[in-house]
Amino acid sequence: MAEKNLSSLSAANAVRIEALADSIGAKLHECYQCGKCTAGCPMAGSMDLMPRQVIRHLQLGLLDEALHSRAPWICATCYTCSARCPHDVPISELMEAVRQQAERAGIRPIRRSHLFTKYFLLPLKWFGKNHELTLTMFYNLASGRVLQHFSYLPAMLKGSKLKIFPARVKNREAVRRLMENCEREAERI
Amino acid sequence: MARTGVIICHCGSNIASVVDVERVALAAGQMPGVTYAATNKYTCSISGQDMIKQAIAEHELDRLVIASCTPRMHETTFRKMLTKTSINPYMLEIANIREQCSWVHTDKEKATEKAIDLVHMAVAKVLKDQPLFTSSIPVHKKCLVVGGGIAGIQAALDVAEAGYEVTLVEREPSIGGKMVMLDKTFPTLDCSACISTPKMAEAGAHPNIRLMTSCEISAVTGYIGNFQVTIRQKPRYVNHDTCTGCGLCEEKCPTKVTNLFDQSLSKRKAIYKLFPQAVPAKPVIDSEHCTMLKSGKCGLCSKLCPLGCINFEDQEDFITETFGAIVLATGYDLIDWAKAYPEYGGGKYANVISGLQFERLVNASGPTEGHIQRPGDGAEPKTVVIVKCVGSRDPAKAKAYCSRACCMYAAKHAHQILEKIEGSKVYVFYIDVRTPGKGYEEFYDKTRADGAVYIRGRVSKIYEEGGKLICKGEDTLIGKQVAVEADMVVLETAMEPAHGSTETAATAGVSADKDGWLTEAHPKLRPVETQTAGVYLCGTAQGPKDIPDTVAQASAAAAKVLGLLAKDELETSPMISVVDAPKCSGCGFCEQVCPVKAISMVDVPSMYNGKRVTRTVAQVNSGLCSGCGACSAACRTGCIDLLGFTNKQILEEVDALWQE
Amino acid sequence: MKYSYFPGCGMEATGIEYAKSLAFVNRAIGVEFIEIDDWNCCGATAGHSTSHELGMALPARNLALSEQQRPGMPIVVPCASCYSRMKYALQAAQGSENEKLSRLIGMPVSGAAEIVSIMEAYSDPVAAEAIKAAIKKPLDGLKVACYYGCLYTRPPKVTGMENCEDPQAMDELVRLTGAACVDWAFKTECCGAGHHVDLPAESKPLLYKIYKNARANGAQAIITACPMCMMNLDMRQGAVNMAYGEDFDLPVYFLTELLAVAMGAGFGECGVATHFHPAKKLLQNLINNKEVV
Amino acid sequence: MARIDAENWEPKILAFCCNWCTYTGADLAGLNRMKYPDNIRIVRVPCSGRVNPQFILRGFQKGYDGVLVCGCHPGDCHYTSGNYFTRRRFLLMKRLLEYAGIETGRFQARWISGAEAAKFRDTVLKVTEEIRALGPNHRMKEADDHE
Repeated sequence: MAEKNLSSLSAANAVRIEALADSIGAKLHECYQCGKCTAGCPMAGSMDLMPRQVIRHLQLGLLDEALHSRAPWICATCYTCSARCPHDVPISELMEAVRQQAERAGIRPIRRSHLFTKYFLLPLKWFGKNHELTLTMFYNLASGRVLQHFSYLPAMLKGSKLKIFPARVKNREAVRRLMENCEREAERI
Repeated sequence: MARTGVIICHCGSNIASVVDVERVALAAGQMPGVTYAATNKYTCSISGQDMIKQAIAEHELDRLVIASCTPRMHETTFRKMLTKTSINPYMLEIANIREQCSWVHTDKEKATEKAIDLVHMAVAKVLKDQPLFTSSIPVHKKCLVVGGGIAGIQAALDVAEAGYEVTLVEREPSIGGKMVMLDKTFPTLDCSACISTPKMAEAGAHPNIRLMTSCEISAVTGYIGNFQVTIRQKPRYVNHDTCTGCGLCEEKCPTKVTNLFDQSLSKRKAIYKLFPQAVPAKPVIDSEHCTMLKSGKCGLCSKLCPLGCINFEDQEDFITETFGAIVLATGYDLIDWAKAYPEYGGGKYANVISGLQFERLVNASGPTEGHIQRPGDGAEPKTVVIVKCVGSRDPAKAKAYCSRACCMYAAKHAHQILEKIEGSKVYVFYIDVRTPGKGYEEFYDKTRADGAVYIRGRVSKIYEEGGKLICKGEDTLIGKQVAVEADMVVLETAMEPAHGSTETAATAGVSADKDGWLTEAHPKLRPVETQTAGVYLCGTAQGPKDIPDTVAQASAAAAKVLGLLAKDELETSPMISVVDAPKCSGCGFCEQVCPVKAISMVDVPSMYNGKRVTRTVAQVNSGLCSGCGACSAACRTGCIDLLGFTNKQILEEVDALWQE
Repeated sequence: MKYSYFPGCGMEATGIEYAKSLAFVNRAIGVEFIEIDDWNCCGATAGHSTSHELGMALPARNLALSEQQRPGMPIVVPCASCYSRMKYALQAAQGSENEKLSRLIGMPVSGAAEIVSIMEAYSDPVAAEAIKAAIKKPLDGLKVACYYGCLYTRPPKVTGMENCEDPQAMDELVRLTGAACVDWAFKTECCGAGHHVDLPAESKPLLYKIYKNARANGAQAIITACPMCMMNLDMRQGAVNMAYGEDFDLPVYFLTELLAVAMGAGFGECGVATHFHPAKKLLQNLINNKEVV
Repeated sequence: MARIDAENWEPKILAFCCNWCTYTGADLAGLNRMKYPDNIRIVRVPCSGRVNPQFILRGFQKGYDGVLVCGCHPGDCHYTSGNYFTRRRFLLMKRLLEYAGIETGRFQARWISGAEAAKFRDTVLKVTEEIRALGPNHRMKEADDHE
């Protein structure tokens, strides 16, 4: 593994990390690396960097390593880490912020997670509400897992748990505008 | 013929329910030398004691055996009781038939037999007892404090304030020690000089304190309450009685010398005050560098001094005084890291400095007037690396122990750099961060908030490349190698005992551990006492510590001194070793094994074949002997014995048993 | 009691049993939930993992609508995920982000209304008293594990939960039915519902551990108050049994289903009949046995 | 004291216990009402370093079947260094006894602190059994005038 020259990191890097932390009110220096976040994380077993290490990379200015990590994508945002942190570092929120930044930079260490989010928001933008059938269809096709969850279909239909036709918001225009506003706002940062 | 009285205690039913006390008394009555034997329900009670007193008078007893609970319980009670009778308090033996018999055995027959045996042993021993008398030694109400750092100053002030005379000996030309070199103190960041110089001045002006600077102790004899101490006054070449400290000599002196007070970061003159606020505020001449003293040329100071205080003929002087108590506050030095760490440049990079050098750099009265500048070129460093545990926790290269104060002053250094140099970056390489003190963890938190980047891992190598100091380490938290290009590196080096401190302590009979830190009498319960009664220690002489702990320990030592000086006389135990001088061969084994240095070999006049000769024999200092008996067991001629536990007494005990 | 009601998308689909049973209970105890007109999806995890703004703005629009339609009325949110998003949005609206939020959603939002969960709404003393009074078929003899999951409890700074490691509100409501609640260690552990589509393999161990602890502590069933948790715990129990070679048989009930059954609702009426993991038999046996005795 | 014959033979053990640790530990065993065999007789000494080799030899001479020397744990000596001398002396003593043909098991040293009542009890139990196994000490005992 290549040595990390901490002195050669660009100032822009530090600014980006600071902005990232500031956006959720996190103070990175407050983390003293006790590891309690990792210890309680239900998903840590599947992560490449432990939650603690994601923060550590940010503390050191190693933003690229954090952005390329799978960990923020695997994070289930269960907030166990945040709730137990002795220094009140919002770790879950930090993971999310890293994931958002990676997403904007086109870095998608777990494509399926990216697709899920993408196709979750698709019916939302169209109808103002979630529509599981739309989501599942698009997701299954894009991820190549065409038959995922297929076996549950009969039971779902029987219990009318799956709507063939999506529920819609009356003022769909308002929701679409809202979502576009948010996209613009996020890009500004 | 001895007239022994034997009392068998029932201790209610504690003894009597298991041991047939009447049978024991009956058996005791038959033992040789026993005049009187009886039982008593509660021997330690007032009525029990009265009964004994009565028996002593009635039967003209001259010694006593009490079979009861452990002697650790009531030996003192019964000895006290005997002072009111015709029997010497030391003509008493106690047979432990409760804790070591009735309470641990259930078979009544066997327990009774054992009790008879134990009484038999005590009777055999008491027959060899001799009257012993406590003696008292006067206490000389004066205290010597060795070392004029903050520990010594604090101890001296506390003792002086209580009304006793103190002599404060310091080998440097001024008191103040390491604390006056420091800039600010953690975690409160108050200025070190601002809080220590008033204490120095107070010590300098206190009517009960006699300051002896440029002095060292060269010999200590005597014992608690009566130490004769020889103090060597090094030549100062300046008459401090007449000198006003005007400073003209220092100003005009043409010889410039490396200033060690500034950690070699500046120059001073050959006639100099240690630092501006020195106490006493008078100069001395550095004989190693003064051209007049070296080659007889110059003498400018002498010509200029308006009061004629310069005396190039000054000689060292020895002063002997008596003190009742001694406090050792000899302090610490920093290790010579350059020798131990060639991988950090071994001293060849001017911009790799020690923590104490940094203190001088950041100190407003230091060589740069408080501007943090690289010693190499005077430039302001923008990126600074601080390396902790340099020499500490490193048994392979230097010291195995933790130096305790470094974590905190490293945080302070980081804070000061970030505060004073705008846009600066500070990286602190550490192994652990230890902040056990009031407000310490909070200070560490604040330093990280200031922007200090803490990296867990030791620096492996520091080298210069392109004007930068490249520091290579691992961030063990992410498991990757890291490198920082620094403008300056501060090494937080380990403390070690001040040079010469173990020798000084040995002079006073105090030992040191393998690292040279002075050994306290007990690590938990007697932290400021030493194995030599009347000698106390405090501050970093005992081990690495920070200022609050040092000052607390100094006051603790002072409290111990005051407890001693408040007494007019000390009673000494009579159960000490005695030498049968005519039998002594002078081999000196006893002297080697004595843990308190109470035995010395002395020459005595003697006659051999009608001729006058001088013989070397052992002599016991009754003020020092603690009565362990190691000497007696080591003596090959059997001439040294322990009163109260003589060879004869113990052998009688051994012989007494299981005799038909 | 009247509440402004944000059902969330789940209540119209996979959480249909929740909606049915909730309606039954509300009728029985005289509590009224008035649906926010024209509400939209809160965005769930996808919203806030896309951007902070989207995560806040989607639920904020619902807040604003409720404020407009029924000013000051507390808003009840039956889904944990929606509840969390609404609480986040509420905090943002009350703080420095108010102006930004109003701009993003194109209408004013003040953050004046309270957000409550079903547990909070039913724990209200009047409601709790009414529930007690409405119990017709007590469920004593049943031992259940109350599962709160993540988002009702954490982060406590947002949820306001006092004891986020061992919450009690659901347990107390369940005890009103006569059922016993086991003390177990996984009541607030994550079930991984958010990843059940994209990372099903990675989130399977989470479910396994929850079932295992519930069973080890003697639970016969798991109670939840969240349609996301329900779907995950109920739908995937079979898959977990297959993957781990286990035979977990832990029917999962919505809190409202349990209340409704205890109040005499029919299994079809309140939704118990249409679970993935058979849920009817346990309750049916319990009630039948009692009637025999 | 009952006459000792081969059948009723009970080992006789002499113990030198330092005043600061083992003697205190033995007292604590009593205070805690622990039970141990009555074969032991304790001689109190200020320090295990006080125990002269002569005392041990005299014990065997007088017919003791075993001798035990007990003191503070190394490093805990009330007088700093006394028990270090004991330790060294103990090794020499063992060799001397071996040379004299005495089973070395008859002479033992133990470090027992003032808090280790249970260790004291266990030591007495164990040592008593070990000496019992070795049988009576005939070798070094002075010739009995009575027989």
